[in-house]
Amino acid sequence: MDFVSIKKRLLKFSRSAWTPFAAIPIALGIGAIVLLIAGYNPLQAYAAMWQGAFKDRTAITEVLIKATPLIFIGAGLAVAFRCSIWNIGAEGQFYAGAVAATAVGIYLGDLPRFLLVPLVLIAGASSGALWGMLAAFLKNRFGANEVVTTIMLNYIAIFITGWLVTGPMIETAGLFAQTAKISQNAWLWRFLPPTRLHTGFILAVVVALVLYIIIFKTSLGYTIRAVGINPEAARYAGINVKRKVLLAMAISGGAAGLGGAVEVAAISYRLYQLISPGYGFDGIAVSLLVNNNPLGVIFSGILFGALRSGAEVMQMNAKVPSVLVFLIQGLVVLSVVAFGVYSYVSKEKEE
Amino acid sequence: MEDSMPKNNDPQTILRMEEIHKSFPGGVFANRGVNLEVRQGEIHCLLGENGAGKTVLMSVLYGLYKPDAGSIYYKNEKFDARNPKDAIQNRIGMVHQHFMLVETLSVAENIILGQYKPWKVLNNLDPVIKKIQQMSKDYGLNVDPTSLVQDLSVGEQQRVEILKALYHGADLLILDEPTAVLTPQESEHLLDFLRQLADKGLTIVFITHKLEEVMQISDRVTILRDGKTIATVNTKETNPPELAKMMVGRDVLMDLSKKEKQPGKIIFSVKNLNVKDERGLPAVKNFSFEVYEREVVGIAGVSGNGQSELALALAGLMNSEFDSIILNEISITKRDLTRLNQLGMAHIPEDRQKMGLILPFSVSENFIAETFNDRPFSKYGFLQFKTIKNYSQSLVKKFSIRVGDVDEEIAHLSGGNQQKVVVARELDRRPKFLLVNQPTRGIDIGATEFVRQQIIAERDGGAAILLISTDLEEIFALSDRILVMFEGQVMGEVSPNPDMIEQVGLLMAGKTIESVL
Amino acid sequence: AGQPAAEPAPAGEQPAAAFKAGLLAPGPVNDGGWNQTAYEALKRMETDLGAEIGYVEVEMSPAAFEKAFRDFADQGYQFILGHGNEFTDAAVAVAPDYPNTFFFLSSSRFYDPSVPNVIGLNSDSSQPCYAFGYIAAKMGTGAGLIGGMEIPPISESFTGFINGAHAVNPDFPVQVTYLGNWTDTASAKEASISYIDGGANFLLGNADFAGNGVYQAMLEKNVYGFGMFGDNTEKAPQQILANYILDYGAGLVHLADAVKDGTFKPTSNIEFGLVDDDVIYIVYNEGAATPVPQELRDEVAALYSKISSGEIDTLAPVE
Amino acid sequence: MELIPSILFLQGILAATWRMATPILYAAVGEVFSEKAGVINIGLEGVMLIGAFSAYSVAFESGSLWLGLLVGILAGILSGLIFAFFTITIKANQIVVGAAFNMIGMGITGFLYRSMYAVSAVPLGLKTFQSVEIPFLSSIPFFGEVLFKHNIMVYGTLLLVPLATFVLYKTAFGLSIRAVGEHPKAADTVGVNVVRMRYVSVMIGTALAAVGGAFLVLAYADQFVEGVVSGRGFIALAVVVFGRWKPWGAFWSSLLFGIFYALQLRIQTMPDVNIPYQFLQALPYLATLVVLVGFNKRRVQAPKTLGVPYK
Ligand SMILES: Nc1ncnc2c1ncn2[C@@H]1O[C@H](COP(=O)(O)OP(=O)(O)OP(=O)(O)O)[C@@H](O)[C@H]1O
Ligand SMILES: Nc1ncnc2c1ncn2[C@@H]1O[C@H](COP(=O)(O)OP(=O)(O)OP(=O)(O)O)[C@@H](O)[C@H]1O
Ligand SMILES: [Mg+2]
Ligand SMILES: [Mg+2]
Repeated sequence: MDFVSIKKRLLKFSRSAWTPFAAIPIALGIGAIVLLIAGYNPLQAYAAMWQGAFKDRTAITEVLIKATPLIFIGAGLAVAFRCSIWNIGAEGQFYAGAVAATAVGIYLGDLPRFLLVPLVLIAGASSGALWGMLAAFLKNRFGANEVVTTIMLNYIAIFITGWLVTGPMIETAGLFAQTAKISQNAWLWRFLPPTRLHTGFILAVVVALVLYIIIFKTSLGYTIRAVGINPEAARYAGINVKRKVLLAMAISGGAAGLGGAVEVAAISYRLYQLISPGYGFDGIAVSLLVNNNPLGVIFSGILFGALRSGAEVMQMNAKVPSVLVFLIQGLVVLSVVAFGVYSYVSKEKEE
Repeated sequence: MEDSMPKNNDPQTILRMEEIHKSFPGGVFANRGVNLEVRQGEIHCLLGENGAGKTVLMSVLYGLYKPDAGSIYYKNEKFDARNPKDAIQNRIGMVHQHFMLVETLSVAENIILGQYKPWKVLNNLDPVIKKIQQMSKDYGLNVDPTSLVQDLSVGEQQRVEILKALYHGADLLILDEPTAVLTPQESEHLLDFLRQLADKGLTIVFITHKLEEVMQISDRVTILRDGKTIATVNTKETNPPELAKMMVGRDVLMDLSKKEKQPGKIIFSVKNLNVKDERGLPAVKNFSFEVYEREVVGIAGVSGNGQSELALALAGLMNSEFDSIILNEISITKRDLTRLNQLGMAHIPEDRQKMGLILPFSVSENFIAETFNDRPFSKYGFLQFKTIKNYSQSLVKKFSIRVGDVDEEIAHLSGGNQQKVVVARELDRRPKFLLVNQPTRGIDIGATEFVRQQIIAERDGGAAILLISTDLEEIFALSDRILVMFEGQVMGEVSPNPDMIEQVGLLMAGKTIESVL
Repeated sequence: AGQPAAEPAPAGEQPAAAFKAGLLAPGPVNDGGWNQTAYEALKRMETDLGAEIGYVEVEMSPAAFEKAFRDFADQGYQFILGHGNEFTDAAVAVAPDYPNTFFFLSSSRFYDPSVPNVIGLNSDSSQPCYAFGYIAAKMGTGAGLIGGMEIPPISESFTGFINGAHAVNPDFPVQVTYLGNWTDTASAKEASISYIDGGANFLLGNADFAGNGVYQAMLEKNVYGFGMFGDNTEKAPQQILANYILDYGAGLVHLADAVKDGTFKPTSNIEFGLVDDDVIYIVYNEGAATPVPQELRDEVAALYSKISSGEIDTLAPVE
Repeated sequence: MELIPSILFLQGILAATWRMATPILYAAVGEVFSEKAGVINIGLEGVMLIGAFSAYSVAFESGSLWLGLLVGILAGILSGLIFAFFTITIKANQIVVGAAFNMIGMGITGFLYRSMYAVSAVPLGLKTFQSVEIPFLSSIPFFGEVLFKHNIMVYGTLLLVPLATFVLYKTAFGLSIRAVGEHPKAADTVGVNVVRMRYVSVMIGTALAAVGGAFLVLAYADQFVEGVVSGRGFIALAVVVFGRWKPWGAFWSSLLFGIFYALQLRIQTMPDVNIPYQFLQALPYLATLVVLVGFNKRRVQAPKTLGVPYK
């Protein structure tokens, strides 16, 4: 590959990756108007938000920690969406992963670390993958629309988790609706003490990278994209469409499940009823924001992590309700969309 | 020749389009100063290669596109349709190249769509249905207004389109390649019908690639090339070679030189193939045939008689039952069907956009649609972009496909060039057995000529070829033997002797071979 | 109109470093229930102690908890309340880094001498609810208990209620419904109606926001009920017989005062019960259509001392 | 179980079924319009929240439920306008915009609720729409309770569904909507304004979603709380598919959902049932899955251009 084409590619990539960032000011601007109307000082609010996300090394690592589950989920969803499967079920798949990881982390707790950590992660990934494949199976076998089935499976996964932590898996003391802590041998390494930054974040980045390569550089990814664009043509080309649907959902669910496992093994160390505050739904936006590009997901995941992280400090110090962050997230998505269309139009004109 | 165009306010002139310019974002100049003059009551053919700008010109007239420049006079007044509604209200009807029918609605619903204010209650469609039935009788169109469009054959849908235009009230009727999807009989019928309409005073603009049709039906012809008017001529004063030359800008070889058939061994044979269509009804019944080395077997038939199902079944894309299928002395089982590709079969599908191509993919990604998993295009599961690009560039050159860069999205190519990509990809695999379905449907003569030459070259190179086409001219031009298909069955075999055309037509209509010969 | 943006806490005669108290709430602080209780307690520290206060409705993910604790502690907060047992792990992880900060945990019985600055605070809702159950069984035909999710502060209050009711009549019909969330007022109301259809005429909701649906059902179907965690009389003025007031503020202000003065030296976790009659108490609604009769109030008062002395175990396992 | 209690049990469930189905049904019928025209709006949950909040705050401030409902509808229409602008005019991916709407709905209603109804304010309850007992009919045993003792917004669904069916299948407008979702170009060529049809359909969809949200605060519980919609927007999406993109289909599917929801709440009230409550709660969702799979033999296709921008 010659230098010019490398440069062109880099330019193209950075353009697509930075679009969300370019759109942030618009979203913040609209947010500021809402803040003003409600009687807050937007500058103060945003200053607090910035502080919360970036004031020092710890704050930044916390952003990365928050971004971790979003990157896992978003990168997986990018694969499903590329295959034109509208997986709204990452939330449930995340739960499935967290549950399996916890079970392994507790019940196989005596295993040595070098065995247990991989086992926990594999358990999470495969459990999430299975939960995702269930929807794919229903789609393939019965033609059941995945938007519906994945929504239903979300609820079911959450209820099963609720049952497990109030029933069979409740901690031995039996006091609270939570499981016992997983064995220390299952904990992921926090490599930058005293911060909590853990290997799970690295893993998320690696997963995003690998999924990027799979989607855009391998023949497997070629088939997944082909199925997503034109299943008829893909079938004609000898691609087994149903198998790809199953595979894409397995990858998507697997990544979400891995996210759940990492959340347990690196952060919470045990399972609660509500282990996810809606990561699965945020993940949809995280992926679509960067046009379902798994590499871009790293950026958009961090963006959302920073917004969330900052919002809490904004509430602490500027007394602005943190729910506002949902509004800002939504506005970011809309302005990215508008921005994307704008830059597309201007690009067309250039040519 | 442009000088010969009648000047202003000729009472005979119903439509005049002057210096029409229309471009699209991305630098496509579809119309670059087109002039067209149509006289009251004539049948006026518009002729031109793919992408010459015919459809765009008519779309401008019909209010679908706004021209960049130019003026239109219709019935001696400046005319400027902002949308199709304007056109319809001014009694312009258009039958579009791709059917504009909503399949899930009934015929009557399609016909009245857009005719009323939104709040109009359509509780009782009986009067509409009656009127359609009456019209359908008057025009001899035989259309049932209550059936759903999705249950109609292509020919019937075509009639619905025409009826729709007439129902809306048309003084000027535009038909964009209406015969591209019709059988010879249907085409014949349509042409007769249009003649009758014209005799009643209707003005018709007729777009086609088929020169015989032009000669047969039109009063005058306007030829477009590259978005410009080349000429308008009286049909009586011209001939097909001249028309072809004006279209393409060079002489066109109209007949194919084909070497004598040199029969070899059997390459492909099928015994008692049965296929059910999507609704579960038998579409192909006990179909048996064999194709020899260096031979083209043509399957003629009216569309909808099981040809699509036959092709899909053989390509392993549709479930089927059979006693035996043998390719190159290998007996194929049901499971193997999907692997036929690897065993030496190539398939040019009937609908390139639906099956042959993945539209948002690039040209080069489309070239590897079937071989993406094989070396050298893929190593250890990784695509080898450099190899793929080189390979694509060589194919583009070899098959003279007009495209700037092989990384360009294939959607940006013209229909003819898209078809060339499919043909190039399939032929480059040097297939033992080539299954070709409607290879030249809707592409211009230049491209048609090229594709047909390639098929013949492949035959001469030793391949066995099964050609399915509803275009009898094509069947006769290419085939060494002809099988006629009717309602899923073989009605008989005939040789491609031009004297046999009538018999083939009768077989296609369901007559038995005994009664025909 | 919104609250004024962050203004410095009324400094007054505060010492150089203002006393700061922070709250991690697991849900919106205006929920009219659990979270609001804590928020009001925080406000009390502001008014009574001149504390500088801050709160955060923390994202319900364990990842967020530790960060929120640290954000407060880093800013010099000496008193931080994690309002729920789910904050325990995070508090324990953070506490050793901030020896001068006290981390309090609601609905927790945590005490561990090795992390002496993490203290569980349990306000025993089962005790007032025991009294409610007792009243219901005396006055009613059956009771329905509607909870958000099955977590100890909820289930313990229900256990108390059932024990109280069964103390009067072991066959008194009383059942528990969980909604599975804290927001679905409509389902809460529908669950209440189910109980009423089934013959119950007492309702108790413990579901934060969703609890509003239970009050709504009392009002509409005219059945008895109780208010939880505060004075909810206005939501069903004729129907609510009594409110359980959790004046968390009263309890916390004490503690905070001690923390502020540096005199807080805990040796165990802290339990609030009926015995702390400024923190947990019951207020009868005199305006109810059928107020609780005086004899019954006397009986209930008698229960208080038995509960406080431990003679009655309000948390005894049900069946 | 004895006969009488079991009839009462059934009666209670059936009466609750319709109530529980109502908010979902409003949203689902609206979404039928939107999807028929080719636009899928997964932001229903957010729009319902916006409808609920604006209806509540106006009803609360003005004291008029009807005014609240009206403003709720207007807010829904405005949301639809914005949604349509992004998905139809800008041609953005409909799923992205829908996801954004869910966030915006959650954020803006939560934020405004905090700002406007600060902690420990005055009583925030409304006087909700009361049950209207239909004379005579409401005293029929069993059926009276099940069918004739509901509030006006529940009865409204009886008007809504036939009306929606009529509009979709018996008017030129409905014909255009159906055409626009199947084959917009065809509609375009006969003079149907595709963009306008899609805008209107989307706005009908969001207006009705807002009604569904408003129902929760004006006619069920008596005040807005954050997240009050509690997933009903997502259920409505499922109901549309399940009801095969038809108003009556949506009607029966939401009733089916309602009945399982009512059933699980009732079973929880029953003594001697020791099923973990989470399983009962999963019942409606499981049932939807099972029915979807079991009864989906005759596949009904979604509108052909669902999710695809025109041109
Ligand atoms: N909507 C469009 N956007 C961009 N380019 C277009 C569009 N429609 C047509 N074109 C381009 O305009 C040119 C003329 O197209 P047009 O459809 O008029 O050709 P045509 O003469 O009808 O060809 P054919 O015989 O294949 O139907 C082509 O190059 C085509 O690619
Ligand atoms: N919006 C568009 N942008 C770019 N290219 C377009 C656009 N719309 C149409 N085209 C291209 O314009 C060409 C003209 O369209 P048209 O349908 O007339 O194709 P065609 O050349 O006539 O082929 P066919 O014979 O298959 O109809 C096609 O190649 C199509 O891919
Ligand atoms: Mg054309
Ligand atoms: Mg064409």
